[in-house]
Amino acid sequence: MTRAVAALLRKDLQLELRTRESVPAMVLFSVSTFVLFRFALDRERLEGDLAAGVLWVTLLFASVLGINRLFVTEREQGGFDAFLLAPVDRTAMFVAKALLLFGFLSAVELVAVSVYSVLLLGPSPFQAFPGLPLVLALANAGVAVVGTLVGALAVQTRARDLIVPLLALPLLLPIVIAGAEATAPLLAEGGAEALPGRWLAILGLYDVVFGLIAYAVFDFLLED
Amino acid sequence: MALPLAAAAGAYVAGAYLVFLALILAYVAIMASKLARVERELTELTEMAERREPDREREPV
Amino acid sequence: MYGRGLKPLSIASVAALVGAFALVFFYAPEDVDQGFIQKIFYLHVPLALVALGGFVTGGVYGVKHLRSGSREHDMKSYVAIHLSIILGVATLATGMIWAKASWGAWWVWDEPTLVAFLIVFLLYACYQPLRFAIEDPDRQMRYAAVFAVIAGAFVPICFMSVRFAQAALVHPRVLDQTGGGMPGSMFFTFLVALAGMTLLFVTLWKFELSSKSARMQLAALRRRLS
Amino acid sequence: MTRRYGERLALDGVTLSLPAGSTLAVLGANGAGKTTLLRILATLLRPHAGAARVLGAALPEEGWRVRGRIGLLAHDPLLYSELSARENLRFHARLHGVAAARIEALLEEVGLGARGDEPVRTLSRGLTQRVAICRAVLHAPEVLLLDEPYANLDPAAVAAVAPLIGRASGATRVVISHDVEGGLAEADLVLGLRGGRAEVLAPPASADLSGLYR
Repeated sequence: MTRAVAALLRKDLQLELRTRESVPAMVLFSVSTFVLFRFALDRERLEGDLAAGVLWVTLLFASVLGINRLFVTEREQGGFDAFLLAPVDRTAMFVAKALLLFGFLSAVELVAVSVYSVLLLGPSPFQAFPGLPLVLALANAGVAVVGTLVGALAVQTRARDLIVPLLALPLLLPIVIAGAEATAPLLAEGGAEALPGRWLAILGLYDVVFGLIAYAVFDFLLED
Repeated sequence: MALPLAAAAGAYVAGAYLVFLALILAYVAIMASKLARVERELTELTEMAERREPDREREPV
Repeated sequence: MYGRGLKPLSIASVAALVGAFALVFFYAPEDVDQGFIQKIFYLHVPLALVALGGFVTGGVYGVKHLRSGSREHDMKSYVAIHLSIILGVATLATGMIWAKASWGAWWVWDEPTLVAFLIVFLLYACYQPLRFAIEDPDRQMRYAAVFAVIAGAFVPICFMSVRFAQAALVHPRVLDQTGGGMPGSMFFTFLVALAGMTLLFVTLWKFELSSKSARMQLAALRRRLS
Repeated sequence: MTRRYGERLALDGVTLSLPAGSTLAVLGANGAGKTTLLRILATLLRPHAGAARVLGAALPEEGWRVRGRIGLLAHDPLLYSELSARENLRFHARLHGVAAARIEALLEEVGLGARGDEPVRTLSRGLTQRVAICRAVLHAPEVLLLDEPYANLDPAAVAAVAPLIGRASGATRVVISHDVEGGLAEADLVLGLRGGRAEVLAPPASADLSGLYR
């Protein structure tokens, strides 16, 4: 299983480095969304729950972009058949794609959050450490799991780039709620307040529940 | 928040129950139209069957 | 074959619903602080509960379809979700009317169950577009079942995270599903209303199933004859 | 085996058995069910009715057991156009657990040693077909499922790949081809499909293909 996951991941990273389709697009999208929010909210400096809200909404839509691109090469260049012909457990595709999306999201957040702190964030981002990376990591796991499911579900359909946001937005809402509620105190004006553990529990529960469900149903999305 | 007068309250409650009734009736109407389509198709099919093997009564005994 | 128990079932649901409405207006006492407006509770909450039950039933039949691959389970899952979406519309409509009546605004964000229900409704509204976006019938059934399972698991998580976000509850907990805070007579009326709504759901469910299977047999007959 | 697409029967009760090492030529007009049959045998499609056994494994339940021993060459080369031939083959080698040395040997054999590092999308259809053939036989499969293997190949290429996918390879082969003479010459058994049904199932000598392309 790990051999197949490694092979798939290496191939996908090679493809991404060569075509540079997903990560740059997600970063550029995030930055232009921040600029958009600057004018939409008519604020130059954000803090507290508004800052958290803007960050998490932007990351949500950026991940929808990533989810849309996740299975495109598999669908168009026979990647599914090539994979199904190999004597490997089909869940390897799910694990590989989820890890790939997790990696993309982390890379995008590395750039997007630093740009965000320069452009819009009032308080310095470093006050939010180490809480912020922890929340981001937990949220990325949830987005990776559900995103991979939604991506696989949508790629075989006709209106693919319509179905992904339609499904992903409601499904990822609990992550945005939990993410924003957990990040808000960290970005408070007078210095980071305590990280509410309750929201980390919600994120963790989300990851576990959807991880198990994805593990159980993903194979049905490949079967024919 | 000032609570609206009881009379207005009655209107809202009635409104809620009417919305529910309206939805159920709409659903029944849709199902009725589907039933009508089934009936139309069935008559078409009986005609087809008719052409295929005419009824025995018509054949001379 | 689905329409077998339909007649007694529809009689029972009519009796239960009419009985419930009678109880609501002539037996149950008015709520101490909400007054007459609270009567919407006996319609709104059973609608919401039965709709959610229908979504979860859709998920259960989704799992059964994934295991068995039978067209019948898919049909039952589809009809359950399809009906729950209709009841969902009724739930949201009555919820908004209730919000307007008691707080003066059509939509109120500080009622967690209503907000969570809206999110769940938005997700399930994609069920039909997803089905129509897939041509191959077998794949359509399988993907619809996978969706039903995912969405079924999403319902509790969504309610929990929205409820957590609503730490400070503004208005009385009369809306609470468990009905803990209600006097006996009101709770009894609520139970009758809930039973009536559930019976209505099962009746419509069997009704639509028999209608769909009739239409499928008709199409098969047409193919054989043409 | 039967497979339906909605109400249409893509494959309707095709029954055949192929002894190991022999070759079956599958002929028939477009849409006759040839590709459907091939995909079922490749464990990519589940038969809706009937049963299929490949290398002793019942499909679809035990499909995973024989997946590593079947080589499929379909219309679609199943290669990533942005990756080079070598990278594609390395990906498949890792997936199948095959040593990298075999890649170089295969690339030399089909005459692609020099152009192995250019992205596949820059290769001509003939060269892409050669890479696809390398992919199909990379894990030395015992069963070869070939969908018009010699399409887009010049005579020199056909000779070059013959030991890999021809009779010389010694594998059990199911070959779909429209070149009737070529197909019959190589076959031990001929299957003529029409509208999903097996119209002809006979050795090449006595196969009457008149009704097949009407």
